[in-house]
Amino acid sequence: MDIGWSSAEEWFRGEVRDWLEANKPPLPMPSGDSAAGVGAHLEWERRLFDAGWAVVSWPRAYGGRDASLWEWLIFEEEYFRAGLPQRVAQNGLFLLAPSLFEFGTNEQQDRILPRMAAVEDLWCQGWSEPDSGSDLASLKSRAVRDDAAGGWRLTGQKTWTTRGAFCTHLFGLFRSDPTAERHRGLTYLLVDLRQPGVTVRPVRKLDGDEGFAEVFFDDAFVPDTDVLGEVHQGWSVAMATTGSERGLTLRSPGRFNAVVQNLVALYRERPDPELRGEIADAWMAARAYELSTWMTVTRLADGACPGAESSLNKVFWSEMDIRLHETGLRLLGDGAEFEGPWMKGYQFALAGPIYAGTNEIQRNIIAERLLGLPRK
Amino acid sequence: MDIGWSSAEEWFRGEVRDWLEANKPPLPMPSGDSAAGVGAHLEWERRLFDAGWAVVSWPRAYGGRDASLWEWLIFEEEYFRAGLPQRVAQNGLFLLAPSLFEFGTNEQQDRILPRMAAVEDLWCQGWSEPDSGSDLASLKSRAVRDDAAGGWRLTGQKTWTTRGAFCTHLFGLFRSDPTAERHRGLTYLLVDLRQPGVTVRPVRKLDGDEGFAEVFFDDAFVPDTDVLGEVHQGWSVAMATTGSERGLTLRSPGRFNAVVQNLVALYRERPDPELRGEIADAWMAARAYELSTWMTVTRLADGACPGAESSLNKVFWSEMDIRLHETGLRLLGDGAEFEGPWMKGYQFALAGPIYAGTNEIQRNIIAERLLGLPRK
Amino acid sequence: MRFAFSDDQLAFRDAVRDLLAKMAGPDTLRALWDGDRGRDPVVWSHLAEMGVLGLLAPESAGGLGLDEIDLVLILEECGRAALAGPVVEHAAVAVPTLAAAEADSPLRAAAAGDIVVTAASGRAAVPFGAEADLLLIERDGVVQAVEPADLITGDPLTSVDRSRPFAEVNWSKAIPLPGADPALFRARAAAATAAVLCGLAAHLIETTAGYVKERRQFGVPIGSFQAVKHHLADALIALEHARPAVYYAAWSIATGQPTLSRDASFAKAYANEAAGLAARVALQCHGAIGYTYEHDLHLWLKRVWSLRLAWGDTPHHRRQVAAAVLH
Amino acid sequence: MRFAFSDDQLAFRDAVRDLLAKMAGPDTLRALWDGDRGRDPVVWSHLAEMGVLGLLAPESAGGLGLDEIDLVLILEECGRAALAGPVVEHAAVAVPTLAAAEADSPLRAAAAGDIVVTAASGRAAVPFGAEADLLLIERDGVVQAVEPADLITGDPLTSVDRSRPFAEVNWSKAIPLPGADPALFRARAAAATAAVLCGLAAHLIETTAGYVKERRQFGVPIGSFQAVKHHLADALIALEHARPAVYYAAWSIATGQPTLSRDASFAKAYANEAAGLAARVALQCHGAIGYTYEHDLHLWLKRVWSLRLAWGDTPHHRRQVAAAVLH
Repeated sequence: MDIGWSSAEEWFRGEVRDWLEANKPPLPMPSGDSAAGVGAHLEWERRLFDAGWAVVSWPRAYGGRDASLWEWLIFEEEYFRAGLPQRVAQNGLFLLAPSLFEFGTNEQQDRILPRMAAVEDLWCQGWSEPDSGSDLASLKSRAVRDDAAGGWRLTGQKTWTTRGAFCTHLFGLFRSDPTAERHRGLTYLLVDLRQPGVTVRPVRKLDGDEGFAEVFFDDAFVPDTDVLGEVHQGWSVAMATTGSERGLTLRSPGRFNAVVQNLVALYRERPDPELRGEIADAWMAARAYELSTWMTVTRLADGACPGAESSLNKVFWSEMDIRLHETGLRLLGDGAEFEGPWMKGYQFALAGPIYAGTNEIQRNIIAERLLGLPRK
Repeated sequence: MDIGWSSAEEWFRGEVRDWLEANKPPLPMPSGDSAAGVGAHLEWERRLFDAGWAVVSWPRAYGGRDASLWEWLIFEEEYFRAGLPQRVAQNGLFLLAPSLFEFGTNEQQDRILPRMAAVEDLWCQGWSEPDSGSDLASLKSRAVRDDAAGGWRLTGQKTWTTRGAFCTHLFGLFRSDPTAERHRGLTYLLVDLRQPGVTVRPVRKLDGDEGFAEVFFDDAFVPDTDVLGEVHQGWSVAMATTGSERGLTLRSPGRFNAVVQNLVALYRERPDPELRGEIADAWMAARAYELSTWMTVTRLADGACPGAESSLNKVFWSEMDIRLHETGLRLLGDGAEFEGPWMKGYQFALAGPIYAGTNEIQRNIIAERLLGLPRK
Repeated sequence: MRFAFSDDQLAFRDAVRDLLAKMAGPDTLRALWDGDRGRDPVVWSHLAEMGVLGLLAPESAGGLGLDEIDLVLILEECGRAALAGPVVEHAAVAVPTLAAAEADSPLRAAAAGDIVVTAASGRAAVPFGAEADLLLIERDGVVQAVEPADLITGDPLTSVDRSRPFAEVNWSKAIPLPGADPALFRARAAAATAAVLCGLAAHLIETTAGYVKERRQFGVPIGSFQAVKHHLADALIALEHARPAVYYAAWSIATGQPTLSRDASFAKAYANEAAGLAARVALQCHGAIGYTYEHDLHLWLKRVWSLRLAWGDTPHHRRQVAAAVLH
Repeated sequence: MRFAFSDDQLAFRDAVRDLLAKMAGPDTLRALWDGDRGRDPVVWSHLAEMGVLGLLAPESAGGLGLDEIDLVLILEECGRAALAGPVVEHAAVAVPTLAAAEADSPLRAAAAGDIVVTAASGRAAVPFGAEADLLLIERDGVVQAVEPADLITGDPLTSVDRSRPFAEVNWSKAIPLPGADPALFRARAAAATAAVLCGLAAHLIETTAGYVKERRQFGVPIGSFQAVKHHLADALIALEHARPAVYYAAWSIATGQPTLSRDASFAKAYANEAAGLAARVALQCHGAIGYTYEHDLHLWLKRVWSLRLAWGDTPHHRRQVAAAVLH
């Protein structure tokens, strides 16, 4: 056990902090989930890329810095401490990119990753369908072989596609073998949304922003070069990705530390002795999440794979996020209902126990895979 | 809506209060679940009977006062307000007696009820078996027809029989038709435990008192006159009884009001501003339970039958009871672990979510019967 | 002792339920969301006709001369329908306050629905202020009347529930209303809002139960999963233990009990928590489908979030109860 | 940056686990429950031989010269086995306190296991007081030494955990121990007790998971019911987020961080709640079978109830954390 940052890591932190302080856009930014706001985010994230901060843990060839996972944590910590918003590119960066690094061909990596990092392409996730939410393996959107054209023809519908209305590309699962059932016979495809066979309909989220979309496929085309992994083996490729979403990468401890930092500031503005204990709870929860992440990163650095343990984290952070925002709302008292960052953040937090596998599904996974309880 | 007590009811309350004040035994009494303590309880409950307070809502012929349900509530309120303990006779009074009133023959009522009220006979409940807890319908103890003797021969085992070690009689379900499955082919039998074919082994509860028993039947005999309701129809008779256990009768609001009264007194002794809110929570919970009981009693007085609504009450009071005791323990601070009424009461409260149908089963009932959710 | 409603009271409730089902559906509510008003005049005039707005006014002032026990079930229906508009403020707070203050002329107008009155306590942000003809505001222990001309113009505060438009008050021209008891004013409002919250919770539980029976995943209705069952059971347990508190508070106010402030605080605290839990459970059981603006669910959720804060949040009312219990 | 244990540390933990599994099973514990002692001398001498008791003492004093990071996993094992005896007080608190106070002679004796030392803070009730050779007690910011002869005789206090006998101290003859930092004294104890609580929680979760796989109702193992799965999942989530706090507190004390008091309070608060939840879940999932004195479950439950209060309950440590965060 050797807790603490090396001088190289501290130097890295200083570099991140200084650059962000000098370059960050006026805050708060407009919502990145709204048509009106997304442009400012794209611009900001391109500036991050230009300075080499978009994807610090990626190879330099793709715009990264070959940073360690620890340095990535430091970057995230500083990024959110500076009050900066979550990235509109995040679903590509955190969900697709790990699968591309693991399953992609060199050609795919070279072609896709730099444009993703530069936010030239913006990727959305195409898992859910109207009848396939928690039960992802029941999905029905089809990919039909087109040998003549050398690719696949897509029909069907994806839904709850985060920021789909603003994206250029979608990664998703499609049923390529109509005779196979459940998680067999699915293929992981990379789809260009800018083609005639694709219709994207923006859908407003709970908070009114156009952060969701329905994506309709009517004879859309995906060339063979945009199949990720083996044909019909999409499930195992996707599971690597959902592992990332549930666990470490999507929700860095820095996000919650920043919320706690804001809570403490709010408490100082509006001290309420009855809520002191909730401030302690907030700090402890975010700290527990951070320390638990440090243990996970140590294991990953030792070569372990993230497993069902990520379900423990996912339930914890998603319920913590709601509690942190509830404390913020309580501190605001009867003014909490008016538009502001805490009510906005609360609504965002309420999605946590639903997406990336509902918390009910996560608890099943914990009980079955970590404690060995019987599935049926 | 006409809330408030009539002058007759107030007079009744005064009479109860005065008599209890003048006649109550030294408090606190030793545990009625212990071999050492049960004697004092039997003596006290006989004194209650002699003065006509044992079973106020029963007919005068059986030792009662023909009191209304409202008067019964008043009696309970005053009984617990005086610091008096739960009755060792309660399982007979509150679980068997309602079934006897509904399903018993006149001969059975005349023979059994007065002795039960006078605590000459002490009744325990024989539902659970080692392999049949939540899943009561799976029970295996058998009743075999003995035409020559005019009755039934019992073999098998009952367990977690509350105060079984001190009881003279057991009421329970036995499988009378070996070819029938689940809740069919069961008969409700009234068993004299003082016979050679019965062995009672005391089992200590969580708190160390001998409040449980295992009851073994090896060719024990029950005459036909001690079958309650129709042969093989025991399930429906028993369900009427478990309805009572879950709902109104076993847990009168007076019990929890008394706990809150003790909490307020403890708070005054050891005020802790951080725990003021918990005192409010305790008062509100007990009050909600009381008001909800008043609504139920009004419905019953109007002729309604207690239904699945009793599951709402059961979950509420059992979880409230734990919270009330947790607040008491918190007020005691680091002295809470030492022997005393709050730690004893906490351990007792922990049984609440388990017995009389676990709270998991109750929540299933609420969802399925009150909200119409599908069983499978 | 009798803790139940009369057949007449239940029949009046059913009539209001039918009216609101017909006249005040989600489309009406969405139209208000898209505008800057918080009240549909057609629905409002029907309520006036039925006597709801003047229910608490004496018959001599053109009201029904009924009491808070008659009103509580109707307020629950307003919650069930997520009815927009100052029904609590007008019918449950302002009308009896004007009656107590013997302000005959505005009382008659309010009872008939000819003027709209709103109400608030302790804060400058007043719901429906900009569309009211009269504002009654309790501040520092005094109930005061404010004319619409005395509102601060400029950027209005935007509630998360966009069907509850707020206005800000300029206190300088407020006129004290003699004869209005400020504690009773607050208790009326808290208890009435609690009734609305119970109705919101009931709608959320019922519609979610309906949804999970239909929605299938893994080849079965998701309502067959024990986790979903237990979420909904917990919400129903909370609601069914909040309702008695709300009904009792109505009785306590109607009969002028000395404990009416405590009883109203208890009702509001319990209704707040029951509705808050129902909102959480409803969203979780709907999943992503409920997390959209297109689905009607959010209209109810946001009303809950707004009304939980109106007339005292849970910490406030918990403190009031603690003070009463530990006096 | 590395937040994990070394192979040596894990191997030491495994050795202690094996020892306790062999020597300190429920029968040994029940024997203590039936008597008036809180420590089995045979198990205790094995711990001394393995070096556990003097782990924190320098090698020059006959100890192992290891640190709190080495000790924390061993304390977790003591919790897993519900080991009776003042391991926290002796090995985690008294030994390093005596070392800091340069009390060489008792330090050597304690490190070797020749004397038994117990410890307490702020209260006159001292666990294992009657069977200790020396008592270290923090009171009013001073660590003081008390001889067993200075205990109050008479009716001892009876803990719900009968394997934790308490004695009462007569303060008049206490002697201040110079060189002992009272804040560090308390932090050591809180963090070490937190480790024991994590071990208790781990045992409760594991044995309950084992039980629900075997116990059948309705024709299936009860562990296949989603309600049971989710109870146990919640307990595991709490435990796996308490453990990092406990390990960090050990590191913080071992390396003398300025935040060590805050870190220890955080660890104790989280371990208290994780163990409390595990106890509730374990009992509920065992049902009536677990609600008996014959079943071993209650031995673990009552240890949890006792240790949740030892060295500061959750409200206390929450206040400490709030003070540190809002300083």
